[in-house]
Order: sequence, then structure tokens, then C-alpha cells
Amino acid sequence: MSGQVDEGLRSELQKQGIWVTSTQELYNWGRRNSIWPLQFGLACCAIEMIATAASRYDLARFGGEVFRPSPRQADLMIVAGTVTKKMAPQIVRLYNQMPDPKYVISMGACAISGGPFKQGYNVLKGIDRYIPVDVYIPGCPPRPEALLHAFMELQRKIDGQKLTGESKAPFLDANQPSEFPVPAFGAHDLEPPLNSDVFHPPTIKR
Amino acid sequence: MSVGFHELEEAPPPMTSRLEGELLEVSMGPQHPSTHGVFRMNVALEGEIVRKLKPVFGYLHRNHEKIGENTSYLGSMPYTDRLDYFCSMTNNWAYALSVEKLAGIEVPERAEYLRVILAELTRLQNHASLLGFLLSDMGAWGTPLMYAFREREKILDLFESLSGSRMMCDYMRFGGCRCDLPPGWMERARKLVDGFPRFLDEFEKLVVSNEILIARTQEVGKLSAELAINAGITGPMLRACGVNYDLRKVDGYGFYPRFKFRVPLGEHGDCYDRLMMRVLELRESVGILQQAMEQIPPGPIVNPKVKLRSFRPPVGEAYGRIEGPKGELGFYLISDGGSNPYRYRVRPPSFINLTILEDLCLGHTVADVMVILGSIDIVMGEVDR
Amino acid sequence: MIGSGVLNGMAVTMRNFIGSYFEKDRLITVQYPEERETLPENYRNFPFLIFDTDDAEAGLRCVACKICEKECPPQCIYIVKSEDKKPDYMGKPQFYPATFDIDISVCMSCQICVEVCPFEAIKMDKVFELSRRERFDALLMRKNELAKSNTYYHNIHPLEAAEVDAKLTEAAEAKKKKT
Amino acid sequence: MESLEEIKARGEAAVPGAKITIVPNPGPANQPSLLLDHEHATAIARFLRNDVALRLDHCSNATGVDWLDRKVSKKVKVKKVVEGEEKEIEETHEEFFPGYLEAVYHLYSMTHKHGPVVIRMRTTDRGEAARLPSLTPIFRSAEFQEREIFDLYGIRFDGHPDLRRILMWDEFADFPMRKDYREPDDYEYEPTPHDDVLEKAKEHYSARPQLDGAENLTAQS
Repeated sequence: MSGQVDEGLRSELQKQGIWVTSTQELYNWGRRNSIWPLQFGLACCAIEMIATAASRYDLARFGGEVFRPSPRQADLMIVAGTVTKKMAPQIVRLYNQMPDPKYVISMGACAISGGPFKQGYNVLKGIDRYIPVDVYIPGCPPRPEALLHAFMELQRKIDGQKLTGESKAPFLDANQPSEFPVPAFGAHDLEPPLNSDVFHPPTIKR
Repeated sequence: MSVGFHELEEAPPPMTSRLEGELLEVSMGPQHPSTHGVFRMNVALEGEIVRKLKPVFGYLHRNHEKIGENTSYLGSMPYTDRLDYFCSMTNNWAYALSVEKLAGIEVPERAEYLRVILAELTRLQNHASLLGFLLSDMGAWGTPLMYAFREREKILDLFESLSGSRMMCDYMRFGGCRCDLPPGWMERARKLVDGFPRFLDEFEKLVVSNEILIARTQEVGKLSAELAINAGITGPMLRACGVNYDLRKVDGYGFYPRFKFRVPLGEHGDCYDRLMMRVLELRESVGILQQAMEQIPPGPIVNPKVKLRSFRPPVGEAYGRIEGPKGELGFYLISDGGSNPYRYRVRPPSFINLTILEDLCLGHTVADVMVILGSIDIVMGEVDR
Repeated sequence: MIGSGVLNGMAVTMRNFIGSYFEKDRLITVQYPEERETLPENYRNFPFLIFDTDDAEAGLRCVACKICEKECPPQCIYIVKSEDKKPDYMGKPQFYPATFDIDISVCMSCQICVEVCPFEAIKMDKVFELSRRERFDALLMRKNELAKSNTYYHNIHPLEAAEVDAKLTEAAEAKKKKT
Repeated sequence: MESLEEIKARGEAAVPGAKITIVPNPGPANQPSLLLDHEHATAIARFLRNDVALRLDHCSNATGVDWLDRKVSKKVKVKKVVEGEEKEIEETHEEFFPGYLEAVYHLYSMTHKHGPVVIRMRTTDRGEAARLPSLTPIFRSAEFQEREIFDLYGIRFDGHPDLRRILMWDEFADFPMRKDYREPDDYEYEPTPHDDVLEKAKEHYSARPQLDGAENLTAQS
């Protein structure tokens, strides 16, 4: 009998016990199939987000059609479009208002890195300067299928999250921050220009 | 020591502050389900009635003009797609038209026809999705929007098979278009255009005689012709006030004089007229498309004299404009003879159409603000640039 | 009669609902990921580099002329020219890109690099399933990830690839005649 | 529509004391413009709007342009008497043009369906005196566009009812569309650096005197 159980599962069971493992599975199954996104579009990508939710691509097949206008009821924030410096504090505030567990999909080039508009004086070069991002979708704008693909990627991520143990999900860890400081408007730029607790770019030498 | 109620010698005085007649300030947006993106309005309300309304812009100000001044003329073309992201084709056209004016470039006949066809298809999908959004703002959750997006997807498919992208077409070039039609495209387009009136009929039946819609739009947000002209309002919004000013007729750019079409005009300038204006324009666009598809000649699609790289127009300035789906879309370019424009300015129709937002909303309820805003037809990418 | 407009609207909704069982036009949902639309020939997402023959390193058509790097509007291409020359697929010694990076977290799929390339070396790919959980390295496409064979190009853009091939053979023949 | 010369003549006749200059446009677009003086600009604009023959009632576009100080060096051949002999000597003259900011308006007529008539106004300098009369009392459509010009170019419009920043936040101190605007240093990660970005990168990584929370990143290397 025990020979048929796969090795990973067995070590998991040994560590956490059958009760935790099956609860975790049920819990993650429930969470994964009812991700409620925040109804919140910024720019061009938001239109593709609407197209994803509309009849052709039908996000409802993944349990994500319930777009909530209030961050208090949302699990997922799809940052769809260019984040300007004027908008960034609002986005961080919205993120802070979302209840845990919360996820962020950074949709499109602009939300990842400023994209084509990164040379602009009012464009934030990536929302991950202020809040942690779970899935990045490149593309300008990404096709609705690409958003669905990212959605499935997020579901896989949720599926892999653990309830207990060393590597438990960050939202269950009381030491992990779930709110981040909101940047302030300065005379020349946002203050601070990035949150160094969140943003860790590699140094590139050319 | 705690104080019991019986120890009070006198009852505490009643609160003197009063709420009647006081203005309640509400900030709607930038994250609001029906502000069409990141638009914000600071509204002062007396009860439910709007007494003051100040729009706040800039939440999507992504420095289009500054980037345009630092990029080559060709390099700005894909950026224009992202101005009004519903109508990349008309944006392309307006920009190409301005550069052609600036450098004195001729456009071959077939390319002009292609531009007309694509611009009218853009108008179809813009107006269709606008109607969907407007009804969605009014509380017709989902259904009309789904129908509108169903039609829009079909047009996007055409754009995709022609230009390679659903929304960001980047299709037009100075002196023509980038590539010719792929095989079978025209048949598909014809089929779509012929089938479009059915959607329109259904849509009209769905909404136009709907009592709730009439109650919410008629006599709401009335705009007088004088104010509309003075405030620079253009597009369907202007024509809903009864002013006959359509750049396709007035400027006669791009072979529009060759097509027979009427300019629908409104009477009252209220939200209902603005909504109906879109429906009527859709019907005219279908007519233009059918004529253009009949007449389109074979031939080259791009002027071979125009260099793709290191394109330098002569010193001078030009202002070109077209009738975009949202209004008069203009580009003002100053060339200093270099490879980048010295000044690159976009005249955004939806930004200027918002000038009279406060005038329209005063005295209406806060729920009407959404309807009025929806009927103006804004896209934040263009408002803030 | 009051209410008739609403009823009319309901009738349309009903017709659409019932119609969706019979008409392909009314039910357009694509069941991605099980069902995929065929992407049109012209579809473009991110650029890739073409190599001829089997060797991705030696057969690369790119000669590191840096035109695309200069023309790219959002400046997402980074090229370092090699110091030595290597014979290209036609046997002529040419420079080659020692580094060729495209930051697809910036690229806006505008196709200008393809249009300006005089060597038909860079083309647009159709892959769009590129979601990543990491940003920095995961979204920077290096030369080895970008290099794809001409056969692949023929698979994704058959008409265009045939045209390009014809053009290249014509140019090669013209050159042969000259020498 | 009448020619610009006629409009100029009639405008100057209608508004006594006004000075209108025609600015030529050498390009193929052939859209020359009228330069108005500050004092009479509003009156001229009102004349253009109300005149029966012109009726330029639609102010389509209003925008700013920044012209930096520039020096033009010209080589001029001058005849001079050198050592009792007349010689032709080449001399370089350096001419200095002080910079100014400009507001450009494109006027059309919806009544007569003609246009454009381009009018422009220039400030005396790019600093404190960057002021122009506002045309908002005449064309309502200039309201937001003049606010935008103020926001991005820093031209103050006298007579504008509500001159505030429109696109940037209120605390913002710079005028970003000016040609000499320098962006704040928010360079962090740029895997594909080019000319000016590369310069920025070098600057960024070499000296970071200001402590803005990013100093930990440079320490990583």
C-alpha cells in the first residue's frame, strides 16, 4: 500500500499529517476556483481584461468573473495598464485595503516595468516597486488568452501554498507584512521612489 | 470615579450641528466602477443633487507628448495606438495625415480607401462598445455589454488578421499603409458589415424604447448648441446639439466626398440624443463601408518615395485633424528639420469634451453623473495622454 | 403601453439566449486552454531571431548592425557587436551579435524592428503564453532563447516566410551573377 | 476665407493700437500664423470670433511650445579696410536669441466651415515673466487646455478663472514639457541601456548623495 503513495506526498504526510494535507487541499481548491478580482482598470490592458471577462473568453469558466468594485471584497488585483506616479499611491492604498490572502497580477508591459512609456516623467517603472507581484504577463497588451494563462498560473501558485510548516504561505505568517507604506507626492518625484523592502532588482553590469 | 446618569444635574445640551443645506464632498474615482478608467471627480452634493463638480485628471498622464518629442516620427506611430486604445486605426490615420501635411506626401488611392474602411470599422466597434458601457453604467448589468463585445470581437479579429494585433494595430505609415490585405479578408469584412445591421436592429429593440432608459436619459445633461460650439465640443456630442459639423464633410479628407452618407443631427442635446447619435452613425458607417468595399481599386498601398528610416520632414509646422469616433482628433507638429518632431501635440477630443462636464451635471442627481459621463464617451488614455 | 419597451428588450435577450444553441454567430466562447483559436498569419507578439541551417549560433542571420536597436521606439533591444567575424550562412565573413537581449517586459510588439531590418533577421513570434512569477531574469530574452530556426518561421508565418525566402534566394543569385 | 494679410489689416483697424505680425510657415502645410501682442490679444480674439465674415467660433486646439535660448553663428563677408587696402574678410557673428514660451491656438469656424487661423502669443522670457493673457473668457474650450499649458510649460494665464495644475499633482514643482526639464533619478533596473539611459545609469551608480531609500540597492552590487 505504502509503495503506491508517491514520495513527495509521503514526506508531506509525515511532516504535516493527513488532516492538514487534506484540509489544505480543500482550502486551496476553494480559493483557487473563486478568485474575485478587483474591478479596476488603468489603461489599454483593462480593455483586454474586460474582453477576457466578456463572452468570447469568459473568465467565469475559471471562477473569476465576480469583479468586485470594492477592494474589501477582492482577492486579486489585476494591475492592468500604465501605473503613473500620480496613480501609484492610490494603487498601494487599494492593495492595503484588500483582505488577506491577496494576489497581484501585473498585466502588460507598462505595469511590469513602465513598458513603452518608461521614459516618461510621470510613469512608474513597475508596480513591483511598491507592492509584491505574483504573476507578470508581458505583452502590450497581452491577448485575453494570455491573461487566462496567467490566471491559471496564479491558480497553480495558490494550489502550491502550504498552510503550516516552514514554507507556509506568507499571508498566514504574522511576521510578513500585508500592508505597505503609501508613497507621498514630492516636489519632483514620489517619495520614496521605491520601497526597498519589496523591490530587489539585480545589479546589471554592462 | 465614574459618573452615573442620575448624577447629572442637567441633561447634556442637544448637538447643534445641522446637516441640512450643507454640502457633502465626495471624491468619485480614480478607482470607481463606472468612471471609464482612472478618472476622478470631486463632487459637492446637497442631498443627492450635484452642486459642484470638479474633474481631476492626470491619473493616466503617461507623457505621450514628451515621448513623441524624443522619438522619431515613425517611432511615435505605435504610441498613437495607445492614445485612445479603442480606436487605434483612427489615431494612426490622424497622425499619418498630419505628418503627410507636414512633409507634403501623397497617398495612393488604394491606401486611402483602406484607411476609410478601417476607420469606419473602428467607428463601428467604438460606438458599439460605448453603447455597451453606457448601458452598463445605467445598471443594465452585463447583457448589452456582452452583446457589444461580441460584435467588437468580430471586428477585432479582422484587425488582427490584417495588422497582427487586436487593439494596437500600428497599421498606417506615412504615405500609405503597412501591408496589403491578407487573402480572404475582404470577403470576411463584407460578411461582417452585411451582418452588422442585424445586431443594430436587435440592439435598438433592446434599449431604445426601454422606458427605464428613456427616463434616465431624456432631459438629462442638456447641452445648448452655443455652449457646445464655444467649448470646442466635437464629434457625436456636438451633433447631438443640432450643429452640423462633421469633418468628413467639412474637410473632406481621405475620399469621404466620394461616398454618400448623411450626418445625423440631434435636437435636444440631452443624453438620449447623444446615445441615439451613436446608433444612427453606426448605420451611416455601415453604408460608407459598403460603398468603399465596392469601389476599392487595386494598386500600391504605400507611396514609394517615403523613406521608412531617417525620415526628416522639412522645417515647418502643420495641424491635421480627422473626425475620430469621439470627435475631432488633431495632431499639431512642429518640425525643425530633425528626425524627431520639435513639438508633438495631440488635440484629444474626449479631453476637450469634458470641459462642460460640470455645466451638464449641475442640478442633476449623482446617479445621473454616471450617465452623463458615459454619454460623453471618454477614454482616459486620450484624456490624460 | 408602459412596459412594452422593457418586454421588447426581454424578447431580444430571449432570442439571443435560445439562438446561442443554434447559431455559431451568437455563441462565440472559445474554451481556452482546451480549445484554441488559430492565430492569423499576421499575428505578432514578440520578436525572435532567425537562423538558417541547424546551428543556432553559426546560422544566425543577424549581423549586429544595430539598426533595430536604434529604431526600437521603447528601446528594449540591447546588442553588443562581436569583435571578430564569422562566416554567415552564405559563407561571407560577418560580424555577429555577441549579446542580443530583448526585454519583453518593455517590448510593445510594434514590429518596427522587423520593418527596418535589412537582413530579414528578426521576425515576430506568435507565442503569448509567457506569464512568469519572476520579473527580472525571467522576462529578459537572451540570444539563445531568441534564436529560432527558419523552419519554425515557416510554420508560424507560411506566406510571409515563403516571400522572404524567395527574396533572399533572388538576392543570393544576383550576387553570384555579379561575381 | 480672406487671406491672413486681410485679417491682419482688418483686425488692426478694428482694435486700435493692436499689433499683429504674420509668422510665416515654410513647410508644405502652409499654415502661417498671426502673432498677437499681449495687451490686445483678448480684443483681437474677440474680433476674430465675432466678426461676421470670419466667425472663428471654434477654438480647436491650444498648446504651448518651448523655445530655448539659442545662439546662431553666421559667417558674414565684410569689406574692411585693412592696412590701407580694401579686403573681404569673413567674420563670424554670433547672434543671441533669448528663449521664450509660446501659446498657439488653432481657430476654425463652425458657422462658415473654414479655417484654420493660427494665432500665437509669446512670453517675454522663460522665467518669472512667463505670463500671457488668457483666452478662456472668449473660448471656453481653452479652459482645460490653458491649465494644461500652465501645468506642463509654466505659462501663467492672466484672467483664467481657475488656473491650477491639471495633469500633475499640486505639489509638483517642475514644468516637465520644457525642453530643459531634467527627470528625477528613478533609474533602478534597465537591462537594455542606451545612450542617455546609459549615462543616467552611470550617474546613478557612481554617486548617490541623496538618501531616498534606494541606497541599500547600490550596496548590493
